[in-house]
Amino acid sequence: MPREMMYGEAIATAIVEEMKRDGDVIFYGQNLGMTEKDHMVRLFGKNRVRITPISETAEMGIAVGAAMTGLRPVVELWMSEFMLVAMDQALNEAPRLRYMTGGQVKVPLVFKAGYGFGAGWAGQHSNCIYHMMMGIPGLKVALPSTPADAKGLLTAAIRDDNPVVYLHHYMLTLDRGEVPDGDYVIPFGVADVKRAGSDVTLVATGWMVKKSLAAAEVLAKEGISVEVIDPRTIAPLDVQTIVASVKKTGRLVLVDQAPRHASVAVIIAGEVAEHGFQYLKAPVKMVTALDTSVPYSEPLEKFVLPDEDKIVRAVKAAMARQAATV
Amino acid sequence: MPREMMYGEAIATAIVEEMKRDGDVIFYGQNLGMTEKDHMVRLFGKNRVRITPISETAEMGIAVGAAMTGLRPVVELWMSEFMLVAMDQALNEAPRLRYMTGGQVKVPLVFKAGYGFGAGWAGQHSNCIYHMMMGIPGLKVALPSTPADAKGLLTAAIRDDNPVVYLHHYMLTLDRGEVPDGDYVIPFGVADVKRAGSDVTLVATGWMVKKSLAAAEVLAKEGISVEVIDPRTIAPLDVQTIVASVKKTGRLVLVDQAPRHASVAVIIAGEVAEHGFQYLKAPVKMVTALDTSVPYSEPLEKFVLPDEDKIVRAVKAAMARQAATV
Amino acid sequence: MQKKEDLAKDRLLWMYTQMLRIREFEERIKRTFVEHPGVIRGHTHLGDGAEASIVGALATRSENDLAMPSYRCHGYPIVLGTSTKKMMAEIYGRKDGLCQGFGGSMHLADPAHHFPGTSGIIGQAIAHATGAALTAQVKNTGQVIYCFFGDGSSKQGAFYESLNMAAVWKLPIVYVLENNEYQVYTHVSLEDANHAAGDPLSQKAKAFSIPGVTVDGNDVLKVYEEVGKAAERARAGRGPSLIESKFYRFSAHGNAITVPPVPTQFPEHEAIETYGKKDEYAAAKAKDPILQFRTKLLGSGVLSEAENKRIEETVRAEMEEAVKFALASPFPAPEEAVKYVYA
Amino acid sequence: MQKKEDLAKDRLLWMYTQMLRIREFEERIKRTFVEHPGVIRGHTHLGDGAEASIVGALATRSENDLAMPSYRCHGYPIVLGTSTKKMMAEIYGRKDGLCQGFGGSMHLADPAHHFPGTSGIIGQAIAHATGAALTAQVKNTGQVIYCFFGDGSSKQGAFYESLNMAAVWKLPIVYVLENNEYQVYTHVSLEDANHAAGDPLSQKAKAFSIPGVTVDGNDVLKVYEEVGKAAERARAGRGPSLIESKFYRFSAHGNAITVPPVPTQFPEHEAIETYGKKDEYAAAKAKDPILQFRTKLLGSGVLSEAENKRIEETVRAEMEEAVKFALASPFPAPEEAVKYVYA
Ligand SMILES: Cc1ncc(C[n+]2csc(CCOP(=O)(O)OP(=O)(O)O)c2C)c(N)n1
Ligand SMILES: Cc1ncc(C[n+]2csc(CCOP(=O)(O)OP(=O)(O)O)c2C)c(N)n1
Ligand SMILES: [Mg+2]
Ligand SMILES: [Mg+2]
Repeated sequence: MPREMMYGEAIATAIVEEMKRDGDVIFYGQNLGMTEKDHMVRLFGKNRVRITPISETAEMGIAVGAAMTGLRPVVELWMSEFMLVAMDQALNEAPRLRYMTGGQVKVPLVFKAGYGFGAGWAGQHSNCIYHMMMGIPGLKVALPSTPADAKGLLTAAIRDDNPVVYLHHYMLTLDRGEVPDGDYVIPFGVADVKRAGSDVTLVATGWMVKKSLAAAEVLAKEGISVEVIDPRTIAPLDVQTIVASVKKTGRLVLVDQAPRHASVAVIIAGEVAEHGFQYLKAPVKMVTALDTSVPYSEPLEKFVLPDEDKIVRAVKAAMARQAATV
Repeated sequence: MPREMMYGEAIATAIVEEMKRDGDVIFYGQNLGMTEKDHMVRLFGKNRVRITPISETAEMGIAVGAAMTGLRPVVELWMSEFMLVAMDQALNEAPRLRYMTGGQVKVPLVFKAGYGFGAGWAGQHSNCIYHMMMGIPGLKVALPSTPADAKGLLTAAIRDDNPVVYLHHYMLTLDRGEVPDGDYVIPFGVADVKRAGSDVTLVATGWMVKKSLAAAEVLAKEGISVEVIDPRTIAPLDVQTIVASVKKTGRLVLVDQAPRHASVAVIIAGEVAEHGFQYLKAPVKMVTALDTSVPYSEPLEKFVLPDEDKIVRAVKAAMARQAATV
Repeated sequence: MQKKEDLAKDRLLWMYTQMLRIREFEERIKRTFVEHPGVIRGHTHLGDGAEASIVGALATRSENDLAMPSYRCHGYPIVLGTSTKKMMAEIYGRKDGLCQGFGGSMHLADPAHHFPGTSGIIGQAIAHATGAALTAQVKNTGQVIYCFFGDGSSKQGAFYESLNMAAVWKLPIVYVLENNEYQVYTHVSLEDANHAAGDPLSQKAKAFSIPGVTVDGNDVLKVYEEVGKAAERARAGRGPSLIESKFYRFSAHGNAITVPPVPTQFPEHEAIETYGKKDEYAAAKAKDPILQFRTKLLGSGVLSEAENKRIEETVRAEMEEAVKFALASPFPAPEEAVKYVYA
Repeated sequence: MQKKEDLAKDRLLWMYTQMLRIREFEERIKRTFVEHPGVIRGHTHLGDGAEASIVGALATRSENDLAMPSYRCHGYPIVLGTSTKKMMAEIYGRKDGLCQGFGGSMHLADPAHHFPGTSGIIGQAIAHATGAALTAQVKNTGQVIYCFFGDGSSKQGAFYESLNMAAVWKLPIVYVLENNEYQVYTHVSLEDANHAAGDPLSQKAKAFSIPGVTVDGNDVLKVYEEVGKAAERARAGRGPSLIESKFYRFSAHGNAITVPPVPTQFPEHEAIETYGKKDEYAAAKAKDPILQFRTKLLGSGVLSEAENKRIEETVRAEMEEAVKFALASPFPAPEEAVKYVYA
């Protein structure tokens, strides 16, 4: 029986359930489990739930070493940008060790962090840096947009025998949605059609899925039928589902919270230019953040980030464009 | 009068000339200027040429602080992957400080590193990680492919008032070419047509330019005229020149040493899907590294990386594809 | 630099006034969350409790010395002479803000007043400050850099790497480790090996063979004395020192982290909220550095009750003006957002 | 663990033999660059000079303890029981290599022999080893982790962050700082604040309030003794120690870095090539740990000249076999390259 949950709650639930299921799963990070009163400490004890100093390199590197030797660490990193001080561990250690050892070790771990703090967190805390984790063979990356996806993808991440970066969107933390009960696992690399439509394909992740669905609602009233697809994981990236949708609609709009060249949008556009070109009736259209850091003040921030209006306008522009004449 | 130089020599020359020109330029890094006998130390003294410990975070962070307060540091980082232990300084400090302070500071510095060690350096030293530095507003990134470009782009980088990541390709170090004498500055964001052609546009950077030119030579003999474009800087990225070429040729092949989703190739493909769609007669084609880390053994490494043959085959495939019928 | 015993009345009152200014500024910020909910966005960190440490340290400055703290950065520019109006306007996200609304609380900057800028990423600004000290050395400017960071931040690799390089190069910098016992919710005993073993955090200096001293950060004159020695050492070309300044953060780490439109505010201090240690908090409050300094100045006759009242009123009026100024300042035009990306 | 005075003849000869095996293995690698140019690609780092330090440390192991060194990693698995044939084949890039040709010299791994793998990125494997110690603690396996890294690597943030966490959590790990005086071309005096001040590098332990000891890394029994104490301490749940083991690297940092097809080879040691200090190099050679141990064993009658010759010959034959095996092994099939990306 599905249960309504907040996105944040779904994440916490997945961790608790997996820690109950598998004694090798441990959970640590900064400002976690300070006292015996802490919920997780009460459930699993201070051996498996640990507090760490502000030492991301050690936190992440220790996870790699622990994973190589038999644990399944879930590391709470809070904000994805904090990983930048230790990016080597995520990109050049965890995903490469199995390969370099000719398959002798596995590195099952989850680096969990929030991202996309579009609420006045300014230049160093609000960015979307997921593009850095793409194209790193050996690494998987999940970007859930709903409570159900949050739960199902985190469960899959913890059970995965490979390193996974699990990024949950700050702005969705309090959103509610139904989450299937029990063992709910969403396979990586399977995009989800969040809304079916026939005129145009719209692809987005995280918070942008919510904004895209809102835009689709507006557009529906104007007679434009939008199919909204959420890849859910960007590594692996389900290009096939997107191309199949483009085959149907002939039009593609991509929405992304990151600046253009740091976006998943531009990567999907590139893939479709190779694998879905023949289905396109009009140029691909991208709605990304502007090419600036994220400013503090509200009107500046709003100007920089994609929103419902910008999405609506982009879809209309894509609809207006004639088929390429070649 | 142009002078023939090796790529590595051109880089060294640019640093020396700029240090002579501007007393605020300093140069430091690991294993530099150990003794008074060192060429650079003799020229500029130990105040401006310094050796550092293996402390990339401090090395790069010190450069940021020094740049904020009036110096123009050039930091020798040797191999681009070493930056991963300190990526925050390159991506979340240097390029954001000007913006966050409302334009009150500037951060003129160069992070210089080799990359693409495709010669048995295996899993952690051979990767191309330049995609991480794209989409970071405030940051510029240069990838020279010839001695002349190496000199002109480094000179521009040192004179630039913004942080620049300057990545030179290891495999090109000993390549010779003519370098214009004197004050030779190549503006950022201006792609270079390395070979003019009319049937297909081929875009590549670094070592892949060399391989693409070799492939173009082979293809020319078979009657296929290839235009080879080198963006030279990937931030800013000169999409216009590429689109203009596609307008002429109608076909686009992209070559990149990185795995697909870490490539500049896929980003250019995405841009062309938006801005050059109407000119394309066939799907874009990408030749990138396979989705693996770089293996040690030669036959494995060869299998993974793009080469002349693979490029030739891709161009032929692009030529064979019919125009999209829409 | 004068000995602490020789500080003139003016100077002592200046120090006292700066401490009050910091406290009042932070009080006004905190009240903003109640009086004008939603005006302050993101994450804001206050320096109440740190007044003696900040003022004692910066009172040892020579004219061109720089201060480079962390994201908890309101106190320092106040002492350096930055306009509190512009600071308030920045934190309110306004056009007349110090950074025109681009930075906010965590990223105040005022290079014209020897305050080049800060970072919100732990430990990274320690390297920036070290770089500023490199500039001072390379250009032989005679400047000393004052670098401030927290107990928690001293566990970030950047701290260690920077201090080693500063020591090898004998850079003119003073590292002030502000040990306020907490990093967010975490008490220092849970994450620092020195503390866990009963040693002072200043012992980390041994890893760099530089002087390491622990000082009572609630005593503005003691801070003045120890930081002063370190600054003189630095200026004389003898390299960096590490000063552990011990005091207590009086407010919670920062305002509550909530997704808009949920209104945000300052929670209780973590000692109470997380650990239930009301006594610890009360004991710390009893050592309030401002109270202590006021008592001392009143006792020694440097300050009269009347003068104290006058100073308090002036400070209060200044910050009232700052709030008014900030509220009256317009928001930046949205299109401005694309400025300042490149120089 | 036995006291060093109580080590039986067998055990002493085992230690001596391991030292010879390491030396001979590295000699064969080095000769490969001359005898079979092009066979070894990329960058290869040798452990000659480190034999006493490696063997003295690992001789204190209990059966399931792990060794986790850096990229200069040939010596350790030799002691742990890894096949030198497979090691050689790996460095030759062959299918029968330890990692099937995927890793090469810098990334040897043999988890079945308590050698989980290495990293080529400075300092990062210190964190991995600390993580392995976390596994040992969480699972209560009784294991001790032996973590090895260089003098240069002790300036990377990962070192500091890892030791602090290991100290706070009292993890079962011994940190062996192999001070061979150089990081590539750089003498330790140019980049280490402790050394520059005339202090031992083991003083860094004070930053974590853990034991810090400096030992003569050319004396296998002294290393055995100090590392042994640290291992016992770790196993007893009393946390990590830092042992600075001082010895000298006899070969250059690694083979020359050249773009193919320029043939690569081992240059002269940096002491000579960069600093012109032939005397320093000769003095270090005179303290050759193998010579010293041999002299001691011969002197005390544990080893006879005849026995020595026999051991030397066995070792030589073993490494000759290894080279033959490696040369005879086929290259991996190109298509194999897509294996092992994901588990
Ligand atoms: C690399 C990084 N990790 C984590 C954080 C989140 N964070 C912000 S402030 C803070 C606590 C800092 O504590 P301390 O250094 O003691 O300074 P204080 O807040 O007490 O002044 C943390 C963990 C961050 N900003 N950067
Ligand atoms: C982060 C990083 N920076 C730089 C390097 C290049 N590098 C490889 S080995 C080495 C020297 C290491 O010296 P040390 O730790 O003393 O070990 P040794 O080589 O003497 O055994 C350096 C700088 C690297 N691999 N990783
Ligand atoms: Mg603190
Ligand atoms: Mg060394």
